[in-house]
Amino acid sequence: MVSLELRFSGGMELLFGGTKAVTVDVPLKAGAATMRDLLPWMRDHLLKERPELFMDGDSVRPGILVLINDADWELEGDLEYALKASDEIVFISTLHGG
Amino acid sequence: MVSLELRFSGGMELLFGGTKAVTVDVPLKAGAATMRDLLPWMRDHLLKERPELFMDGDSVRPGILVLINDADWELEGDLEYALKASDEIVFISTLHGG
Amino acid sequence: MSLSNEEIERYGRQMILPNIGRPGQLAIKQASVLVVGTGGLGAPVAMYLACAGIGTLGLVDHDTVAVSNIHRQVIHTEDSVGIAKTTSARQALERANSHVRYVEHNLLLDASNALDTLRPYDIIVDCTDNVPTRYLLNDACVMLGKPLVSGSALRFDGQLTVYHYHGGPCYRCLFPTPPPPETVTNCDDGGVLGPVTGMLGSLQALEVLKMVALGESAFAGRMLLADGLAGAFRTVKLRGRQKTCAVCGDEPTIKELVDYVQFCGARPDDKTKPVKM
Amino acid sequence: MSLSNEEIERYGRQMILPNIGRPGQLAIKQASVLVVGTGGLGAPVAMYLACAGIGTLGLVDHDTVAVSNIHRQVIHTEDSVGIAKTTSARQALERANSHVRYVEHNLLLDASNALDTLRPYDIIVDCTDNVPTRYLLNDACVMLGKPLVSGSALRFDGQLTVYHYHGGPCYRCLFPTPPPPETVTNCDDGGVLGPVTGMLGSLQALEVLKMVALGESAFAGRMLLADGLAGAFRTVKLRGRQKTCAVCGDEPTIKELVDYVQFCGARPDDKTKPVKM
Ligand SMILES: [Zn+2]
Ligand SMILES: [Zn+2]
Repeated sequence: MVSLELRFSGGMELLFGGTKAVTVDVPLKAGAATMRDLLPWMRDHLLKERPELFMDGDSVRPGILVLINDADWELEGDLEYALKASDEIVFISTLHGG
Repeated sequence: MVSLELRFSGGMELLFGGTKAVTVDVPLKAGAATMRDLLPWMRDHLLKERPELFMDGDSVRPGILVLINDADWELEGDLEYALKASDEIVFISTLHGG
Repeated sequence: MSLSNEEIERYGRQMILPNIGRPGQLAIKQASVLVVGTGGLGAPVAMYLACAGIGTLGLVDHDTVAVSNIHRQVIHTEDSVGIAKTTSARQALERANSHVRYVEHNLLLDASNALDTLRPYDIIVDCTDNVPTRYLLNDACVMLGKPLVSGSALRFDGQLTVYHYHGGPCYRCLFPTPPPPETVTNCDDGGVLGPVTGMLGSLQALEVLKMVALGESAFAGRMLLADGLAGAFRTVKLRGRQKTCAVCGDEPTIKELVDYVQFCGARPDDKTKPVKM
Repeated sequence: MSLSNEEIERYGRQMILPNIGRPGQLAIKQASVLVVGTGGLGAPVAMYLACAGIGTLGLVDHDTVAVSNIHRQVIHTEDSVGIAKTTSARQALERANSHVRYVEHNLLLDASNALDTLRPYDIIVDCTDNVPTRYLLNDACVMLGKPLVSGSALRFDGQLTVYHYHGGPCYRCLFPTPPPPETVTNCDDGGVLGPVTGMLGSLQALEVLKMVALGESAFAGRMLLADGLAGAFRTVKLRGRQKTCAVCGDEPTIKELVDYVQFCGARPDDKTKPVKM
């Protein structure tokens, strides 16, 4: 089990039943499991609708910014980032309006 | 020694030589020393000018808001708050302009 | 009260927000809001509230437009230099939205006129530039039972909170004693960038709309501290209402408005002084 | 270039800021900035930059003012409904500050005209409302070596960053592939509150002034995420410039502007559609 804080904003929360923040115990091994494992788990257990608007292949779909502890996940190894207890992971749909 | 992160804003930084943030090892005992001890130490060791614009009696002068770890220090016991390692303490001069 | 087709078209892009909708827009139309100060903060507050369709918008100022105001007080124009700020603001707002009822209060608020001026309004927005008027507005709002949406700005910095709302503290709960006058800097002396007042004023207008349409604010008992130079924002939790507060406490000692100039040792008159360069 | 006494009086309250001063004001006067989109974000950006004394302010829009714009696009007035937004904006700006040189670009930006339109300006401000134009502006800014101050807003939320500045990433470094069109919501369809665009636009103007006067921005390689409903602000660190980026990378594959409508599978035309209530 690894306990994570997941946050959704910019419209992403609409795919997760309106949830903006949730603390979850994910049945994955801390230090071993990675973002590559988390995404399909989220899709299967938390996502409420339209999985194609969340994932594309084994990553998030284009236009979603992922933050791990307030940094762009690209800086942390993106899919290969090994999850630690209490990590805060944010999924943001980028906005284009003005 | 207790290591603290001190921050100054809203003009308070002008009293501290322009410093907006500083991490300092204060020669006070963590868990025993309080804000009542910290203020005069700051006045004597960090303040660059005009101590009367920082302290009034044994507390800060009116118009300064003190935050301990992002909460109003009044919620934490103000002068009686016992300092812990890595506490972040913010001194803000309130603004009145518009 | 209802909404005309023209109003539905005009306000449609805010009415399609699920938490606004038609009920929210009707609440906005029924609301009356007093903007105290039509300067750097008051300009965006008044513009965004008027454009959003607030029913009655009061404007308080005692000053006239100076050319040195326009860099940040973007509601005023070159043509209005020398005329009353309330009149200049009202003319600009009427060009943008003629559906709103505007009320000019061209006066210097003091203990003799504040309660009567504030009484007809649901929400008071503090966009002033001096300490005595901030205490005056606070005490008058507590006495009248109204929330006070307070913004302030100086140099690159801004602060925002909502006083006396949903059990949160009032200004005196936080600051029972006024600051020494020599520690107080106004925008004319310390300087300020227009976009900093623009950001803070926009946020004040946003809180007013949320209070009117949703019955809530994110800043009752919380304060936003914005550092525009560093691009850093911090929201902090404030103390609750203080039982010992002289005006909103359990046994208030201040039951009528006092002499705020004497109380603060400072004058509320923020007249423009020449700049020393 | 120098400053007249009238300019010193007008801009005095920003010139007394120690990090602006006379050199900063001169830099502002010498700067030329292009605001792309004169809607919810462009309105405050243009107002605050004009009032601060930017030397040359270009305004791009292809649209005309609709009554449904005014709730958030506070630069436009009832009288200007039906006329070109660039003209409406220019008229409002001239009332506020006649010292600025304004240039109207009443056109829909595309691959054929973007480079020529952007070339004369130092800084480009993205206040647009659609994905194809955001990629177009990004690629044109990279090709011309100009920074892009990007803001966006929807519902209660806003995002801000500065692309292609001081070694930071460009839009394509972050988003090499455009989002599926069905995931993109514009303000006409999703709604937005005026003060949210006001806050974001003010912050865009602030970054432009800092870039011009101080040569720096707090948002190169950092992004502000603002949640206006919760009153929550978060500033996050972004990846650096990507060596593999198709436009700003070490071996760019995009060396001239492409067909952005086809690339994004979406149209840049954000014409107002009827609201479904
Ligand atoms: Zn109180
Ligand atoms: Zn790039």
